[in-house]
Amino acid sequence: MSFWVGDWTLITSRERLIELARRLRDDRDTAFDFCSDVTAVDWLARAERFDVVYCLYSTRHRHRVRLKVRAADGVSVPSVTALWPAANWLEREVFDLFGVRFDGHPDLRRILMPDEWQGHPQRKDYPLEGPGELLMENPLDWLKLRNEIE
Amino acid sequence: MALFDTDELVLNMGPQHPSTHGVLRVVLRLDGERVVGSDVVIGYLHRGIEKLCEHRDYLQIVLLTDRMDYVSAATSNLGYCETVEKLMQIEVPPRARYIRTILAELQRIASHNLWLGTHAMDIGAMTVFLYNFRERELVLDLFEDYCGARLTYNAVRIGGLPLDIPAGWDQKVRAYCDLFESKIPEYEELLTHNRIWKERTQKIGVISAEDAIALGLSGPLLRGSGVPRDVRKDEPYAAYADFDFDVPIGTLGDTYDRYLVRVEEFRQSLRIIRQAIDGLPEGPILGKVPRLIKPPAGETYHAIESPKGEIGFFIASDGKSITPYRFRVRPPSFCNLQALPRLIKGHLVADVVALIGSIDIVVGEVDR
Amino acid sequence: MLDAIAFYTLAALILAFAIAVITARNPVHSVVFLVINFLAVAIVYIVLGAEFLAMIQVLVYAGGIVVLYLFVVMLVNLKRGPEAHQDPRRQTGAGVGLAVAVLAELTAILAYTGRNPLPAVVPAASARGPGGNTEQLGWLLYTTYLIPFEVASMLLLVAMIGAIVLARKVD
Amino acid sequence: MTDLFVVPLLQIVVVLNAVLVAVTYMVLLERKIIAWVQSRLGPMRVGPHGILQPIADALKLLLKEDITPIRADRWIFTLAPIISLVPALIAFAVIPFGGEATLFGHRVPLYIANVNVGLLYIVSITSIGVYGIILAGYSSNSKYPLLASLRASAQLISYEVAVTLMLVSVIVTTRTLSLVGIVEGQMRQHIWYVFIQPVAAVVLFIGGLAETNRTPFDLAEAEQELTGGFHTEYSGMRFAMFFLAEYANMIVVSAVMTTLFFGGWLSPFPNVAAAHFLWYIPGWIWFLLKTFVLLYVFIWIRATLPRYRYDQLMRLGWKVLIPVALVNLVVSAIVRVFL
Repeated sequence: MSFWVGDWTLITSRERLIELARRLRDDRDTAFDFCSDVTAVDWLARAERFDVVYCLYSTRHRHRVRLKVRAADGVSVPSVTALWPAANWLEREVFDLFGVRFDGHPDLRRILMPDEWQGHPQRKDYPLEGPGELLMENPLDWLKLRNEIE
Repeated sequence: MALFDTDELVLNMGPQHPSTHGVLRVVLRLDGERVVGSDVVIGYLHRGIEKLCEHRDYLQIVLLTDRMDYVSAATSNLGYCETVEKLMQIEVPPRARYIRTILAELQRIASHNLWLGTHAMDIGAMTVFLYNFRERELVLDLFEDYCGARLTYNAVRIGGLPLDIPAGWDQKVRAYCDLFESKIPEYEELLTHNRIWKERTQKIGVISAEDAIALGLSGPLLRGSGVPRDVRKDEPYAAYADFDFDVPIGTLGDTYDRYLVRVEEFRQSLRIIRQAIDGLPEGPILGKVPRLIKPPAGETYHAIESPKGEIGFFIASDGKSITPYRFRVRPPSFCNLQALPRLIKGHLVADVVALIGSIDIVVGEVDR
Repeated sequence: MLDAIAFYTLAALILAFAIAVITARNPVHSVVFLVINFLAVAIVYIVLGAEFLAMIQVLVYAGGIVVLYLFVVMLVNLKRGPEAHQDPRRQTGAGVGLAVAVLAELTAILAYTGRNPLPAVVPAASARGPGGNTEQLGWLLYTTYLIPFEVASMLLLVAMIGAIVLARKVD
Repeated sequence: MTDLFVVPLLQIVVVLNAVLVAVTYMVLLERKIIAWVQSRLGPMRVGPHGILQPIADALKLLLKEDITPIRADRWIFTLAPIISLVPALIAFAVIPFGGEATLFGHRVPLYIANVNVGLLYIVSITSIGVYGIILAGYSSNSKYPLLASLRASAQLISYEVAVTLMLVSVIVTTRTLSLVGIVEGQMRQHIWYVFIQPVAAVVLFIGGLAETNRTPFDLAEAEQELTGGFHTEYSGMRFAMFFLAEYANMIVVSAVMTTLFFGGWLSPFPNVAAAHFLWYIPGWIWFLLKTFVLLYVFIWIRATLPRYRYDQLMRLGWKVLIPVALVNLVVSAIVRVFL
């Protein structure tokens, strides 16, 4: 729980996420019925690498909160699509760009990148410029190749 | 009677289709003319803006925010700059806030103009398209006088505005408002009470208030279903707190209500612009901003009301580097588009065209 | 003299197109030949001076019924023939049988009319009254031949209702 | 001998050329009027004020490559545009442009043929036009044109029923099928039939709009839905034929409307003494003027109205127009019998 620069932020664990989210949504005086955004931040240095961030808003009380859950690489986070259908595509995008799996998500597949794309571009360790003209099948092989050369 | 079971026809309203407002592909499963199911395929215009911004410093990013929703660039600029100001607790002088509000509202009119033109053209009314673009030209001229660009303005800086309004610009804006006020009835005369227009839009793509909120819709789409949610009223930013304007609300949540909401927003924007012009305070146009922008460690999310809906910016900075650690945009078109499969289920192919227009998406913003 | 030449050429044309309708492989081609066939028949009516009949023939047959044939041909893609009638032996047998029956009936009629010629049943066909034969036809249809006219219309009505009931999609 | 062969031949040549030129200039006219409605200029580049634009269009379409899709049904593919253009042109044979006129001493009637089933002739000829669309859709051998051609022909047939019923109720008042007779009837009774049969005029106009696939009903080539409708695969001269057929049909419908309801070549106020100077203008100018006004309304509608959806269009055709036509028929029959 922290308050900074005008926003409330709650940090919870993966297990209690669904239960806390349900209470936030259904409780009368919080009533966060509008899930405006689901995104993730890749803190490469940390062990639990990804911060999955849920920005919630209440249309009745007109206040906002940000819910954060920490997840390591390869660990899956429970999906909140059941509570807010809005999160469906947003979670698909986080999976597509970060690789964070959401179990319980109705249709978890890539949304922006082509389906057969390897790697997750938004990660910090993903190269900014690709191999350019010699387009390798998998950008990650190209990355290994480049590291070996240096 | 299974004798005549027509197998489902899969129709690809492909990336190149005159009425998908950009490279959007909708895979329709049809039973005869009726849409049984659909799947929206996006990503054709994905340029990885969020990844790019992580390697740009805070001033260069203003340019990139233009390119997302290229139809309402000023609003994205404003949203981004306000988020950074919130992160660094910078105070923006009142004159800058007023001018910013005028720019945002002019941008809203231009975006709605483009929407109404293409939406009417999809349903067959060609003349409305040309009337709208004639008015949109006037707004683009105003922007050209102010910041030299017609589409991607780059007209807002962190902490205020790069340049003050040229002499006589406010008279031009006032003249434009009076002229445009007389043009709106021209659109309504052609469409609002037109029986064919009503028949093509009423009770098409109905979405209830609860579903709209649950699906995360925002902007005219949400207000069309009767939810009085407008970021300008709920979380007033720039100078909206000083102006009184009302938020148009629909009742049924069908395409016709969304049309009425947006046309009414034309008038409300004019009201705001007039009040802003009249009450334009004197004073500096740029707050005290450190030469090198390096926000403290931490993250924030700030949303403003773009013509398409609530556009939100989430910026996380690690306090050390001059580039944001994580830059995230909550695009209204992306979330509104999510409702498309639910809206078009059970309608005819011709309605799909009207509905895509009614959601008012810009694919640049959907794919980022 | 002119009429005779016109009549024989048209008759030849009609026969040619009729055969073409049967022999055409592609169903749409045979439908197009059918249309031309009906147009040729219409021209024969004009040669005989019954222009109202000609126009009705074009309107009802060529403009209405054959269009529905085309609908059927296009909706049900007949690229592959119906399997049931594939074996040639059974086909030709039935064909020959039918042909013989029709031939017998025709010769019978010819023989009968040879002995006592039929009265000129419909004088209107050649009469050039003020309103042309439309008026004559109209009078005849609604006076002497009223009952068959009403029966025919009832029959059509029943057929239409039957079609609608059949085609109604049970949803 | 000359009366039997030369004069009709001359008439046919004149009328056909006049129609073809009129059709090409109709295209320019439409673009100019729609441009004016939409506060823009329309074609200005070719010749002063775009006068030569139709010639440029014609040349362009002539020179353009004429592509036939590989597995298309070659014969039908070339036949379809002809089937849709020819009926539109033949229909002019019956339309009376003017009364009698004496040219170089010969008695030249200003109409090609005074067939006493004129009206029926026009209806049956336009019903042949439907084939052009169906065969075009079929022979292009691809999914979209096939669907579009089926929809277009279903639309044409259902509106043909409405138009034919309405014509029957008009014949009840005119008592003759021959168009020349109708105009003479209006001259004798000193009244235009539009005042006797206003409902018929409106329904016929709507039916005419639908028959020629014009705007509220132009579903066949609705750009937004099925890409391009039945003439997607056509290009060059064949596409031009479809285009000409549409405009020729438009002229036929407005000409028929003028003859039936607005007194063909009669000057507008026959019995008003003050308007006697109007008598000196020859008949056929009045006819062209009235047809032009109707064509203007066609174009005006195209510029303003949005487009119906397919099922609404069919519902309007079957559930509104046909009942109205039937009621009008019964009413005019009763009026005819008792008056």
